[in-house]
Amino acid sequence: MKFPYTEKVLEHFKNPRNVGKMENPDGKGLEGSPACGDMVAVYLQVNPDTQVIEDIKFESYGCASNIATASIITELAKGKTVEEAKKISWQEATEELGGLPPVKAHCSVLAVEGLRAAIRDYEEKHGLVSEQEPTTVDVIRSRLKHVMNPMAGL
Amino acid sequence: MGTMKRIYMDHSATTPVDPLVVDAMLPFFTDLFGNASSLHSFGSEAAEALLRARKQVADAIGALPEEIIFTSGGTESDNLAIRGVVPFNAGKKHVITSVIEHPAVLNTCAFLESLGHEVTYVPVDADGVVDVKILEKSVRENTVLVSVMHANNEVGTIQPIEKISEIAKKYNIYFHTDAVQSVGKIPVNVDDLGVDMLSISSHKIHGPKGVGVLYVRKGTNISPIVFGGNHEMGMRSGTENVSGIVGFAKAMELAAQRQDADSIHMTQMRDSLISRVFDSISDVRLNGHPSRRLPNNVNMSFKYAEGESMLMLLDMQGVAVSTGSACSSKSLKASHVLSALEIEDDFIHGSLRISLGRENTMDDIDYVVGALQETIAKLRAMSPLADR
Amino acid sequence: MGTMKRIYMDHSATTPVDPLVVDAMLPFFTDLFGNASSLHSFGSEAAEALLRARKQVADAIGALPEEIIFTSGGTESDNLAIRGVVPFNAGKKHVITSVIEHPAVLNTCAFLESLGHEVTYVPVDADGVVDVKILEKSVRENTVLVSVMHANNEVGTIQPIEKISEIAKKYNIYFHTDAVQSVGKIPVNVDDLGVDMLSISSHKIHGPKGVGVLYVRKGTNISPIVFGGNHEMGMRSGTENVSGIVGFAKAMELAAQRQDADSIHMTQMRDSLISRVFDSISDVRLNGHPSRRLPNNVNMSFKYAEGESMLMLLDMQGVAVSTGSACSSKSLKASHVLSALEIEDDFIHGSLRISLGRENTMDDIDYVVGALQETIAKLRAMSPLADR
Ligand SMILES: Cc1ncc(COP(=O)(O)O)c(C=O)c1O
Ligand SMILES: Cc1ncc(COP(=O)(O)O)c(C=O)c1O
Ligand code: FES
Ligand code: FES
Repeated sequence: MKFPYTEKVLEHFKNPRNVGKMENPDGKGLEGSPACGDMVAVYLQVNPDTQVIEDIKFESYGCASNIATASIITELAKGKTVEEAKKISWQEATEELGGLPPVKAHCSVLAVEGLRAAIRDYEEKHGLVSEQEPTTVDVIRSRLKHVMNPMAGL
Repeated sequence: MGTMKRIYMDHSATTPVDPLVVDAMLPFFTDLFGNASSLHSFGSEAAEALLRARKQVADAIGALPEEIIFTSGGTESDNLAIRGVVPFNAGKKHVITSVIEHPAVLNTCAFLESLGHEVTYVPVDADGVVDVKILEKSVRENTVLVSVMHANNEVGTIQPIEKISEIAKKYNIYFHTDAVQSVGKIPVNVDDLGVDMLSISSHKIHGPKGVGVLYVRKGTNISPIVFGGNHEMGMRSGTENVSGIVGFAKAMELAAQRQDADSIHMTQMRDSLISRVFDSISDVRLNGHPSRRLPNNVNMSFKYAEGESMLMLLDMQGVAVSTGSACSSKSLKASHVLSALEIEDDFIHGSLRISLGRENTMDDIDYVVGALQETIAKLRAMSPLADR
Repeated sequence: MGTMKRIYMDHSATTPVDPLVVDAMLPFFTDLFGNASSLHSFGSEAAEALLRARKQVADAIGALPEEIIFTSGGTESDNLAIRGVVPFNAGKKHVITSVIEHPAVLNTCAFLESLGHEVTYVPVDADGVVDVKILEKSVRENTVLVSVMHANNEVGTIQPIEKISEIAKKYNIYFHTDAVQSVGKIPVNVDDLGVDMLSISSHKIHGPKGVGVLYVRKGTNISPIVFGGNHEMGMRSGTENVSGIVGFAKAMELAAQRQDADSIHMTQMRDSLISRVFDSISDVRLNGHPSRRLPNNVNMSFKYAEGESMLMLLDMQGVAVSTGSACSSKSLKASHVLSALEIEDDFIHGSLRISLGRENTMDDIDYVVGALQETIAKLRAMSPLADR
């Protein structure tokens, strides 16, 4: 297999960690990338006393590097406090995977955005911050409308 | 990978060279290596081989040898057809093409626009068929060329070339078709199609890469786009790629000989693949025309599964296909063809093109159907959108 | 012809492909046949081969891989260098070249003139060396490009590229050189030469036909001349000819490795041939520079013997050479290079170019000297002009 991806990206793509839905999550985020039109969902279970993320799951409707970055993000976030998890950057996730092709940088941005959306949802639900308009599938889709464009193909 | 099964089903991208073609080429590397322009016997051997090749190609499409211009591939042929005709027919500045042409045509047209020429891009219907009525309405006083492909490389839709040719004749406009994908799969005869120019690429028909042809009907007012020693009757300079041309001509001969049998074989595999996928996988759609499509083209979209991810999981199972969806590691844009077909959002992200070749078998189809089921199940299991 | 000896001494026209090159190419026809743009593993195998080839070629001329644009040959490379730069550097409409360039450069310049650009053709001296003083005087405010070949294909004269490069730098003009004939025979390093662009053709260095390269120094403002899928960093569209490029890269590697030894070997053969012909045949002259010439080039003129006749008699003795004289069956014009050298009338009709290759031997030289003596004697015996 010789995709322009590192072994670690391929490994996480093939065997994604913490994948799936969560029943009654403490926080849930759905994000879409305006660059490509992909989506990622992140679910959190947070210990209310310690603010530690005890369980985390993700779902992805996206490319291989999106699946891989989402997978690595869940590994990075698990066991961290919410405050610590907020600081996880896309650069950190990318580095952890041994790098991504330049055109794929936004995939890890998307994964980080997904995590942050879930944390924000947790904070909103628990009165830690004030509520914003929820990001729904439709909102994301309308944001993504203009992404489709010509010029590729063999 | 070790001994993993490897099944190549991306024949619209390129094809393995037929061993008979390799055999035909080999003598021209080390023994019959002369320059066809040289006067000595090494040169005449090469020149004779070129002559034979020109005749082979001409015969395969019902043309005359002197109507065959060898080029470096389909892309150059398309460039030559368009840029060799348009700027050199004084005052006629307007070109008609379609929105689903290959980039070799679209980007050449875009270049012409940058020089001040005008281009109309005719739309297609939901199945990818060019709208002939709009095409006819687009004709202007100063229209010099219509360029519409014979069959589309992504969704396999076969265009109504004969009808377009009638329109071109009626208004006295040159008509070029890009037949890169159709040769070897459906009949390609320049008189039956009624075209003035026709592009073919060797590597799509089990010939070597880097060779192609532009058929140019006698009497067409065309000028070269590469300048030099005036090879190819002055229409394409550069020492002729003798081994490549000989291999290409052999591939054309084989394509013509085998087209009937290949077409039946591919149609069977195609239809079996489509019906088995539709029977066993939900939320799938076929892109392109249900019947007016190339015998070797299957283009399907799956809800809740993204193109690159599908492609990679299939590759890990040894199956090579392509996607027109966004999120490839080379480009983030969805294919202009799929976009033109106005496929619903849910489907546009999950397209796969499976293009069959003469060496594929029904066993391969079995394997690929299984691999697809596994792939789609796995991806849907992790999608936030799939209803489970 | 049966078992007749066949000696090929027309290596400036083309060369046999090295068996090592054929071996390098073969896997890319049937096994590693993928399209380098495809995402699956067949595609990546091809993409990796291209990457390696790009590095091999870059290393051989002291360039960076990203400065290497693969083309369909020397002709296309010359076209790209000139037409990719001149019309796209706004306002700068003037080009300087020499009168002895290859038609790939001269006819491209003629095309630019037809578009309204201005071209100065710098003359050469009696030995075929470009007049650097006139070249410098030709520089104008709006000069955008100088294109002067590294070594001439007919008379083998090596041009003062370093001096021309200084002038180009001084006036901030792009400098392109056609190095099609020099690679493998004399050192070709883009920094030592000080060029911005450099053309190479595979089939002149024991690689396959139909492949070439244009080196383009980083930062050069160049645009493509073939439009399509944006291969080669957008500079040259068309599915990459992977097998051809791999073979070419191997040939470049071999050329670089063997250049010192080949050059010594060819120089010995060349000088022996020249001195033995001058010792044994009267009324002969050497065309081109006596010392600043390619190690493999012998260009001589014989009084009272016509070019095509010599060539054909030699061919009948199994010796393949070429002529720049008129009366060939392809063209009746004497070569523009010989004409530019102002060779006396008596000599211009009887030119022969003997271009050596690495596989030629001193035994071949023996044979050719004998064949030449016989040929000239036979033709002079029937000439009305020869004094007997
Ligand atoms: C329809 C069509 N036209 C043109 C081309 C370009 O041909 P080539 O790859 O030989 O440059 C292709 C394939 O890439 C194609 O599918
Ligand atoms: C000096 C020179 N430039 C350019 C070319 C053209 O190269 P190609 O034959 O690859 O088109 C040749 C040979 O034909 C040549 O000798
Ligand atoms: S998330 Fe869309 S390209 Fe990766
Ligand atoms: S006499 Fe025949 S071409 Fe010169």
